[in-house]
Amino acid sequence: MKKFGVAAFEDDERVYNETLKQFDKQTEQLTEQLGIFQEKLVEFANRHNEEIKSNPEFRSKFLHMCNTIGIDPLNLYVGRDKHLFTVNDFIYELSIKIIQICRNTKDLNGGLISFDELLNTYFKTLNITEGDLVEAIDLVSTLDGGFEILKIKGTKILRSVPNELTNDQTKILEVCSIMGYASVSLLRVNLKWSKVRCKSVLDEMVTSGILWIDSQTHQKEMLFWDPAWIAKSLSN
Amino acid sequence: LNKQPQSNLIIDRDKFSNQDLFLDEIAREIYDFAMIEFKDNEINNNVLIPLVDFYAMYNKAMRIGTGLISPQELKDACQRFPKLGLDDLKLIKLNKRILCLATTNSFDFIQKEILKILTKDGGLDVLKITQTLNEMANDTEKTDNDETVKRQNAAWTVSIIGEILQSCIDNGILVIDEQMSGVYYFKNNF
Amino acid sequence: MTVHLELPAIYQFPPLFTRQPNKSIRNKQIETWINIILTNCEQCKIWTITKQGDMKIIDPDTQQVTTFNIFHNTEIDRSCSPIFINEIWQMMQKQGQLLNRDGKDLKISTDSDELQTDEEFYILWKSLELWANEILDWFERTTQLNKVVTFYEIVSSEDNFNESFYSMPEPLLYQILKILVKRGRATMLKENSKYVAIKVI
Amino acid sequence: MTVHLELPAIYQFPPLFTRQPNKSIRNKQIETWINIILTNCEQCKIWTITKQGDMKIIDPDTQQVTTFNIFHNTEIDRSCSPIFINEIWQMMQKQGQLLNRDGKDLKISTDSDELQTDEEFYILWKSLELWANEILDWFERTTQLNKVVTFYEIVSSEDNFNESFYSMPEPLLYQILKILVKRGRATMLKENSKYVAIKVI
Repeated sequence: MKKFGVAAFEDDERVYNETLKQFDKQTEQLTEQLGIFQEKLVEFANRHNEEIKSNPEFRSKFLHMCNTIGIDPLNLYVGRDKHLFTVNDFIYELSIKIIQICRNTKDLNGGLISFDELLNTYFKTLNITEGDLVEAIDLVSTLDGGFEILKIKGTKILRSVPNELTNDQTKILEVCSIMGYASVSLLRVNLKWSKVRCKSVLDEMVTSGILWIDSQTHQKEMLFWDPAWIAKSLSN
Repeated sequence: LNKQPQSNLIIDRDKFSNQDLFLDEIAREIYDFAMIEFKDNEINNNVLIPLVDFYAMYNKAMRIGTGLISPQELKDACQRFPKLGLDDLKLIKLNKRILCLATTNSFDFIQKEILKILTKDGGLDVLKITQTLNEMANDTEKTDNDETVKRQNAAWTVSIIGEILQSCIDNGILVIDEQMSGVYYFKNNF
Repeated sequence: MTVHLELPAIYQFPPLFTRQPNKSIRNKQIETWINIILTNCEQCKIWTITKQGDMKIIDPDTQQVTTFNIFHNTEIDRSCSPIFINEIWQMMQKQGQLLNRDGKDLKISTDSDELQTDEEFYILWKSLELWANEILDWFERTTQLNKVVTFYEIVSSEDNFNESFYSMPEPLLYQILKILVKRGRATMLKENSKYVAIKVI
Repeated sequence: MTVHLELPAIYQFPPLFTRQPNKSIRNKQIETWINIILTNCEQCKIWTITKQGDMKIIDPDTQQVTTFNIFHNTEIDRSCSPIFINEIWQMMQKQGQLLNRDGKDLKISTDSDELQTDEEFYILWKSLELWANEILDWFERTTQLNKVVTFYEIVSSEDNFNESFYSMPEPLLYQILKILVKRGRATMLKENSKYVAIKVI
């Protein structure tokens, strides 16, 4: 557990523990109060949208307070037309959120995340459209950080790592988009590839963290799963 | 990263009638922010961060309430550094694909550090290399007498180290051992 | 599966049960497993888990006990291997989320295949320190300072039904209370050479 | 590993087995591989290698045969991918260090499936031209000019035990002798519609 200002109390462990305990207790109560407070603030922001907008000083303080107490700024937008600052703040905020999501999930999906997952898992309550995502990602891509939208069988995927997919890798993801997984025999039948080619591309995708292996099938053949399946299974 | 921004570093878009002046001002703010943010938690004050990550970091830490800036504004502002005499930071493109905010010699510096690590210990993956670099950074970290509470380390990220490793492969300094368990880096012996 | 477990979508993802060869994926995979275990144990107030992953779930209405193995998903017919399970235990122990019954370090060997089936761990969805604080707080809140209170009272008295530590196994409680003793806040009392009560000052 | 192979230190370097992405490094890497293969084949007088890299090593004392795959280092548990192995074959063929059994160009395609396990190549640690010269030299040195000499005699006669081409497979010899025919220095003789002997003039 994280320590709070340890040094000040180091000599007197008892005082420290006292404080810590007190702190935990307060934290618990505060969390509850904070929840209510957050709700009220969002309500307030929505109701007094125009007033907040028109007073820069107040707006600045207000938004800082929201940030400090952990209100997701995206919650402050009732819609694209109602915003607390410039017309574009909403889309900038969305861009930032997308960057953060991609960084947090990179080890799980190798830097590939489907629009489905973004919309259904992360932005479910926020009323964000595919168009919003495209707009935000276009903005992010001006920063030349390797962000790009791919299309796999008509589904949009956001790639947030600079390694471009090879044609073979893309074809495998297409196969995965149907079953959730690919395997050497599936690829041989569907793509008419040689065994060697199937195996080497699949292995390569495991190495780069794009596919997960499943060795417990009844066919005794290794399956290679696309983690995008997880979000997909939720929406089905 | 939810540090309280310093009051002299907040630039309110509304106070500027002119986009040009606004960009100059945020260029200074960005510069100060980056230098302060990385001052004593990167080895020898080296900064090297993808502009994408910096965009999220800067907006989150500094611009809440004063209007977020757009990616284009960030890029434009950074391009003004030379003009404004802000010479320690510049934009560089790593591997012709990742735009980064960097101090002048940071790239060479990290490359040298990585090479040192791999000369001593061949066959490490990017996680291990990043971890080793960050441990080294912590060891050399100055401990101010007044400031006994250590700051949260804005350490090297795996993604930036990965990019530098990629560049070391492109220029032939390093070679790889690619296994299902990951990619392991070695000093070139061929 | 019992009605009480709320498992995340990734629990139906077959590769979750195969030890991933890619190291960064595997780190994420282990982290996911730990989250699943802690969340479920906390929600269902499950204090112990066997080395194989068996958890006893008690239906709050009928008091019926169901045994559920977290590492075996019958729906998709996938299980974690003992070697992989050990890797998860090791990480949890390192992070202070798992405790041996005697409070000693686990001897988890990846070689030994003969898992002793009766071996059980305590699952700490809160750290020992945090538990100690909560219990200390209870002593103060309920004005039990300077009184001898039995372990049984603390975790089993109906008065404490709504306390977070209600139903905690006594040996685990003992490990937590030792922290208060160490802090100089408490002394423990023996009966038949076994600690059974505590006095917090 | 057999006692007869003297492998260089770089054979224990794991990246040797991964196809390097950097092209100039990869060229050096392939060069390293070719050196390893040629040196070992020459030292152990190994004339053929399978498409997978299997070489048969015959113990000179016991005549026992060991199969060794040059592309798989069991000590460090590393192997070359078939795609990379093909790249090595292609380079060797281009440099005249590898010959198909029928003397035709190899059809090495990364996409061709079902590697025929019996597919074997001749390894030419000396070029065909050089071999042709050495054999011509032998004809002159041993005053065998204008005599009919069987292929068998050339490569299997005990008199030739110390010649560099001793134990060379006859089909490979045939490919070499064709050069002498082409130069107008020899004619070949058939038996049962198969060439079996040569007369050098």
